[in-house]
Amino acid sequence: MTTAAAADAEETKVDYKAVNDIVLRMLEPPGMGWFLLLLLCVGTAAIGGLCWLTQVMNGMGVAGIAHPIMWGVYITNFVFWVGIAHSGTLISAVLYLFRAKFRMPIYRLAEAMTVFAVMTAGLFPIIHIGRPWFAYWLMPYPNERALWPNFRSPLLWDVFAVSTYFTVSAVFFVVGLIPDIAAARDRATCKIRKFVYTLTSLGWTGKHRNWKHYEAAYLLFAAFATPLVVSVHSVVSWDFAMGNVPGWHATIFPPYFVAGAIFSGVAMVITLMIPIRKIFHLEPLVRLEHFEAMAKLIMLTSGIVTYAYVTEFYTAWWSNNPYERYQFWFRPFGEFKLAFWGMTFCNCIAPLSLWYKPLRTNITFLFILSIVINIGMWLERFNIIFTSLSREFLPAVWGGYNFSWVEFGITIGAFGWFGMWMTLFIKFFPAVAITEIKMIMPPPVRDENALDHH
Amino acid sequence: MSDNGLVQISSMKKTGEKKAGDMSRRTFLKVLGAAGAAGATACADSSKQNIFPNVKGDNYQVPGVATWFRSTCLECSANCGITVRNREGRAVKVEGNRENPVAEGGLCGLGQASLQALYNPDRIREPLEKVVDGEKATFKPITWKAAYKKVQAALKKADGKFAFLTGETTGSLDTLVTDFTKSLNGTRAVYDVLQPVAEAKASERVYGTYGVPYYDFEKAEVVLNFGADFLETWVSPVGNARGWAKGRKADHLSKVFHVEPRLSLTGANADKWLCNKPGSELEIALAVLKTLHGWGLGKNLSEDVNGRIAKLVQDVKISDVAKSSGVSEEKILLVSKHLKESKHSLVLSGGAAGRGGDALGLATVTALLNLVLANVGSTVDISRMRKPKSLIGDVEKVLQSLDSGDVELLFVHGTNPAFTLPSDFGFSYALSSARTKKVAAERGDLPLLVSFASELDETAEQADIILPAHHFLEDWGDANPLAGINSLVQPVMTPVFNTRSFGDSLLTLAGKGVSEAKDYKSFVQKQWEELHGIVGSSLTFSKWWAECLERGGYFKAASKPVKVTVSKDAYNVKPAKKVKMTKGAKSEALHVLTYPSVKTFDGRAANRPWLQELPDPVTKAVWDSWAEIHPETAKKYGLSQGDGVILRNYYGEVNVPVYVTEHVHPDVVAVPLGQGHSSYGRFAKEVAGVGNILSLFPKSATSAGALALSGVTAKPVKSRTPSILVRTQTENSQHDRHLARTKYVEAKSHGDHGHHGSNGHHEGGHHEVKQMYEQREHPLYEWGLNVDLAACTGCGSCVVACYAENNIPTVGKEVVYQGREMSWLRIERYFDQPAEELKVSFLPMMCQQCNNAPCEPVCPVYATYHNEEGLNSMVYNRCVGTRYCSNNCTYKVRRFNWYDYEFPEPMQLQLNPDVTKRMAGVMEKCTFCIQRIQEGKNTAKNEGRVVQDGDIQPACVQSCPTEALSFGNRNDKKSAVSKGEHSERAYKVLDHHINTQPSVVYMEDLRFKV
Amino acid sequence: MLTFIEKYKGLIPLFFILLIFALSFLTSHSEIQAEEEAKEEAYPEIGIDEGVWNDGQAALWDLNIIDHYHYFGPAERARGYKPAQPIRFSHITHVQKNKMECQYCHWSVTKSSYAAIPEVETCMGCHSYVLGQTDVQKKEIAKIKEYWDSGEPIPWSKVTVMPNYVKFNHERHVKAGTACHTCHGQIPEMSTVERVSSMKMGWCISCHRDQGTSIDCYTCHY
Amino acid sequence: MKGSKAIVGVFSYLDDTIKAVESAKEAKLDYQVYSPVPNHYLEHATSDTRSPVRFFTSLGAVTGLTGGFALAILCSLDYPLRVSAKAIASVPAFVVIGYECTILLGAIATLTALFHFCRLPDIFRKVGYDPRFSDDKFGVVIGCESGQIDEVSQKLKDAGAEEVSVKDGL
Repeated sequence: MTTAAAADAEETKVDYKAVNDIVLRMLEPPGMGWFLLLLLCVGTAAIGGLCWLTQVMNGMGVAGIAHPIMWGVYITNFVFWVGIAHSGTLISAVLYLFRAKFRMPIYRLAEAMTVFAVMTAGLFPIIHIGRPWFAYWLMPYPNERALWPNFRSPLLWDVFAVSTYFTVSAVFFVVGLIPDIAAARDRATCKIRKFVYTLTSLGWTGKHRNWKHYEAAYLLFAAFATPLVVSVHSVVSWDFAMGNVPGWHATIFPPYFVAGAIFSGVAMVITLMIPIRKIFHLEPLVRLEHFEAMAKLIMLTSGIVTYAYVTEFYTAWWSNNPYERYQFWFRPFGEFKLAFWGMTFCNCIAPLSLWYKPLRTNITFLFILSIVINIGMWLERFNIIFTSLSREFLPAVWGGYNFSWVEFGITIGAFGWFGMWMTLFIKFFPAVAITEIKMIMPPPVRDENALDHH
Repeated sequence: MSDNGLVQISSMKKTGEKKAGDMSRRTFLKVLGAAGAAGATACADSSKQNIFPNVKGDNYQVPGVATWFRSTCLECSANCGITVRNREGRAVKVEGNRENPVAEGGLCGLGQASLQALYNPDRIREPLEKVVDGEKATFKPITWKAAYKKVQAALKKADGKFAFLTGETTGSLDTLVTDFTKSLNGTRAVYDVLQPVAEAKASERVYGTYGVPYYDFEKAEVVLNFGADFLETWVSPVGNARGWAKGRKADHLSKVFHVEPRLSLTGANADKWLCNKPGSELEIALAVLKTLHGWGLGKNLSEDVNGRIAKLVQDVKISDVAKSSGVSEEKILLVSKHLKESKHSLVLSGGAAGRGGDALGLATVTALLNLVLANVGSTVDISRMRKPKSLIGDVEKVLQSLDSGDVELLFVHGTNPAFTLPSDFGFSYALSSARTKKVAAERGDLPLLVSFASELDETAEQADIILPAHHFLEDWGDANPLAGINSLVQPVMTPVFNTRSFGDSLLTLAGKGVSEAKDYKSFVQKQWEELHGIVGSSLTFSKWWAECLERGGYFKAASKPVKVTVSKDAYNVKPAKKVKMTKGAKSEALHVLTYPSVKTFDGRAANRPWLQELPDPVTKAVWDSWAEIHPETAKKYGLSQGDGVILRNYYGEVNVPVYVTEHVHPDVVAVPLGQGHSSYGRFAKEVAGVGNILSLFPKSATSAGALALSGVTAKPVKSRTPSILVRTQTENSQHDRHLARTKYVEAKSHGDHGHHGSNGHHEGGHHEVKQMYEQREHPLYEWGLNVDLAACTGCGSCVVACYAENNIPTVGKEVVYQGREMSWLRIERYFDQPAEELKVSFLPMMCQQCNNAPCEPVCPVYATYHNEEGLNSMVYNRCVGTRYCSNNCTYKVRRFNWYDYEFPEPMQLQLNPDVTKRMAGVMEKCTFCIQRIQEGKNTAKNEGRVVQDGDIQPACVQSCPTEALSFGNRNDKKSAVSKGEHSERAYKVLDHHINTQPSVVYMEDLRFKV
Repeated sequence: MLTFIEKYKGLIPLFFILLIFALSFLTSHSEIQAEEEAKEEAYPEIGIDEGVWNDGQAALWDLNIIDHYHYFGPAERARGYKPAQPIRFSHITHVQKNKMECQYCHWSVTKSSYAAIPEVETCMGCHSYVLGQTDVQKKEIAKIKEYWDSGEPIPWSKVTVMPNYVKFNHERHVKAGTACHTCHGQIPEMSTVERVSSMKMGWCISCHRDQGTSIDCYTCHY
Repeated sequence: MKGSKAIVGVFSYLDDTIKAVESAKEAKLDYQVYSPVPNHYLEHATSDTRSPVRFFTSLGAVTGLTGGFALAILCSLDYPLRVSAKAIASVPAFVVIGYECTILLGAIATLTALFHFCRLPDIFRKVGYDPRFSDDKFGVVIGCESGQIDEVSQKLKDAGAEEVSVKDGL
């Protein structure tokens, strides 16, 4: 889109009613395209499910992981999806606290992405473990074995962090949705829809006292979600940093992971937002300036991530630790060098293009770049997990890795699973925050100066 | 068998013979369920269970308590003593017998894997008869009675046209077979590829007595070895290794010079491996002899001998030898110098390198060297000889008779000529020709070949009737491998299948013609009654017999001095580089060298999954055969790792994967013996893709009358299909990480043991590191393991012991290729210097039971934690399988159950009921054999004391042929491990870098600096 | 409907709790199978679970809900498992009436981790002469003779089925003075042996804690 | 809401709405504003106190913090198993648990408080609510007795209500 077109969008006058019109139009009965998309997503998810079934029936052996690379695609996917989740919370909570107005039109989608990405991420530790039917042993509950989980394990921290993250972001998401569902309820003509929205909006009517509590609570949620988002990816990074594997054991991991998560998450938001904006004609609400703001966020986080990569190499060299040194020699020049250079290109070099404004404001370019970044971030996790594990302390047990079709199927299935929720969500609930957009709009007044008396 | 008279030795030290055979087969199988001892079935819940108590009581068997039986291993002709653990009527573990002097308690992998022959799913379960139905010949079960009747009929008709082909036999069985053959006017031949016939014959020439002397490795300060794989399969590998290790640990540090065109395990353990041109061993030996003789050694010998030796070596030019052998003049002189300066030395020849065309010549010069060095009587004991009977000439004679129709009935037991005889000998051809002749003589319905094999090997497949013999663990018998060693074989459990003792079968077939004995057991007893008379024991025979059973035999070294008489043949030695190949020899082709390995021996071990899965000590390959090719040669023939190579000569061709290594002479392609079975059970057949290397060998034998294993030539051609050699370790270098450390010892001359120079990496080795956390207190016991790298040969016996003790499944080639072998204990092998100054390090790596274990805090469910006794505990049933522990394990010793592994029936009977069989999805690792620790503590508690040093031995420690491993309580300052810990050689792997505080202490390897 | 739910929504959790209790009550009493036994021999005064450690319960919070494992797993692993035996051997007759010692039959209990079930030979030691008075007794004793003659072992049903990864050592417990009934209940009071304790890990642990004995995992799991 | 009747005024403009609220406040009448969006001015006009949700939040957060640490420490002490020479109750490791529990319980407490103070779910009591109030209209509902209907209606009309209707109050 050119700048002229952007200006056009700017000029389009949008009032309260128009917001409802534009957003709730998205909930109109779906066409064939939507059903095909849903079928595609459900189908892919089902393939993933079947692959998992195969794995449960036969044992973990059907996956490609093997001694010494005990963590593989599943944990890569876990970190990847948790990372995706992060930008949602960042956009909805952190930017809320910073009063960044550009968040308003995109935050609902970003937050839905968060919840669904955590739902996807949360599956992977269970898919990954050898005896998934005992996954509940990680929960501290009184049991007939008189045993408790080990609170010193980073994996248990993960259980707490991810479940807290899921709960809090789901609450934040749902609370934000309530007034919008009420709006949808009031517009709904279909009886079933009306009934469902009546229930799910919990009878929200926008009473002035409720708004007072609502705003107070919303601020508090945002205040909780902000440290949470930082802690969750830090905890995820500690899964690695707490290990003694050369290439894992680094203090830089938490900030590096958080930045990486935001980086990939923003890219994912762009990937999702561009087609949705196009399909549902949201241009008046989601404007070019919003994309540009996100592009700038990518520039920032890409810089942080690049810095972290360089620091890792520097630390390895400076530490004079032979294992670390070998590891960081191995990454760019060893067996998995393609992954390393792919990562470097996608995460460090490609985003540099955004310094050039015409590219930064080109929607097509942004869409392509966001996908490149997503690939790059997946490769980053691959690098951290696989490459480090393949070259550890004892040369006798250095090993390699082979993908298996089961892992591939489950990875694809995760995208299907995530896509399925997204597809369902955009047709059933307002995917753009009606209330919040209205909040940044000037309220309708009879007398422009009347409000100033108060 | 109605009377299996099991005699046990147990912790209660009961002796005597059990009266009635009260364990019927049914009860043995069902008694497994007794008191839930079926323990070893699965980790998973099995809900409804039944208990099957014995029908009749058994005074010696308490459910849940193991009984130990002593016996003798008959897997190879070394005949080490064994002790077999029996639980609820089934043999579950074979260990060495400390009281038997052959191996003094050590046991090799093959001996331990004898259980897998016993429980082999492909064993012949009942007598079989071949039924020819048109083109197809199948085996049909037949009753014992009918089978005997048929064979007896054939025996009656055979009338002297009878031959008996056996493996090496000693003791009563040898007597019985000889008597049996004699009674029928038949011929008897013995065939065993591995027998050191050349050495035995050379002894006859030089020392005057036929046989392989007993070599005392402990005493020898310098060992010059021409290719004898004395740490692997040669003569008595476990005994040799034990002696060698004692010499290594002693303060004179025996130095080993190994001359062989390839790096064998023995070569890898030598201080200096001299890579010679194939077939040049004799020249080198002569050069050394010349040097030593020139220096005036051997002056005490008679003038005649001296003169003849001088004559023998007069034409030898050391510089020429150096040129043609590839071993430099300085090295020859260096070796000679060390030999001269040592008080006791030892010169050996044998193995594959010693089985070229001039084997007898080499063995003779070797013997002369020993004579010149005055080793006879000190390190070479000619009063205790092993006398191999396996002469290829005898076998050829039998084959000729078969061919000509002079043999109409052939009995085969304990040998597999269809596989271990090169096809050029025409075993199958002779059989079919005999068969044709028999049909012509209208005796075609009578069996021609009667096999007593207990497994369907290549020879048994050609048999007309198979009378499956008991496995030696089910049978009575004895062995007399060398003078003074009379060891007993006794059944350690009721037979698994419907088989019969070989001796019983022979006695039944012979009727009363051979012996009065009613069965083989009484036959053996009769033989021992004679021995009893000779021994002159004060006990009555039955008491003495019981005592011998408890001890495992009667051992008394005969120490008669034997006079050395050198025959004139001894000086008739001419170097001949190659085996005479009757046809198609081409000079440009490579020398083929084939050698027995600890994994397969001559092929008899190919049906043992433990050994197939045991990584070859040097190449680390599993479930395969391979061709060792030098990089230059590989380049010349366009071969690389991952290719298959077809070795082709006139006699046949073999397709094997390529293993490119610098550690082989460029003129040589070395292939291990024993793979490529077309029969012999599922495990052997799994490696059927590669050919039997012996098919390249011609009929012509070595000068000693044994089969040649070296010197044949073949042309390598790259195979069209790639062939991946699965190896458990692909990285050869330590990358300067100082994992397996070596201390170099410089000894200047005799008496001066020199100063010990280490390679000097002691960072954090001894000084206490400041700890962030308060260290764990271990109030009573702190278990520790010491590994003396100076004694470790890397043979893998401990690995097999671990598989056997801990119910570790073997997973097969495919799964190992994926990196999913289950071995709890691996031996890391590093090549660190360039080939010229090669240092091979072996580093046994098991769970280090770290005090600061990185695996423990990362487990979210406490499936692994640190217990009060210093153990890094692993609780299988708590494990959910996050595998974080394995990632975090510095030593990568944790194994994950990727699948549920099945033990094919009846192999599940071997499972140790004291160890949980793990299910899919859980992690497992070395536990220091916690079941043994618990048992030891239990016994100690019953006796009201604490556990003492030596009470508990994990399986690996117990089995180690060289006693390189020791286990005990570090809190006990007097224990062996505590003492070892304070040795100046002690260090802990990687501890200086990551402060894991392992409980396993290694002691630096000791090497003589050449 | 909605108003109804609206009104009583607070009661929903209560309903589920009640449901679980009702289920536990119903199923625990559905396994009554001992009409014949009741006819033959009445239970004496003391209950079969008298003296059982912690009443056979795993832990304090174990309000028979978690412990009744058989809602989620096999009945063989739960209290009250009482399988039918091939021979209706009665401990009441043997131990209570005829005052036999436990170790007369379960002889290996002080020698091994396993408490042996007696050989058929042991049964025949008496039952060659003792042939029974009532018809039922005669019938059952005749069965032993049949097994003896055929040389077949008696396929007793295992009452205390433990997973294979649990290594329990009878010898150590008996030598430490643990009474049989601590785990097995008042066997002399049982005509058909029944599992009276949960034998869950928490149950073992609670006693080990009480006695100050090892609660190291390696004590039982390896 | 006090009173048997409820008078509903529908407004298009925010300033009108505020006027209506102020007149209701003046008359000491019980009122209820429905708005599609929270608004600072409206809030200022209607509210007197700050929302008490924050007290619940801090209560939840403190409970979470102590509970998280207590859970981790007590569970570790209940079955003490040493891992890698680390202390049984190794507080640094438990910071994560305490931290996450703080947030979890804080958020849940906030949600509970929100539902409590907003009387949610509140599906069936919507006196005077009009679907347009979630769209672009503002609504002011004033509770009164039957006698005051006209007076109150007039007040709303004066403030600028586009529509005024009378509903039965609760």
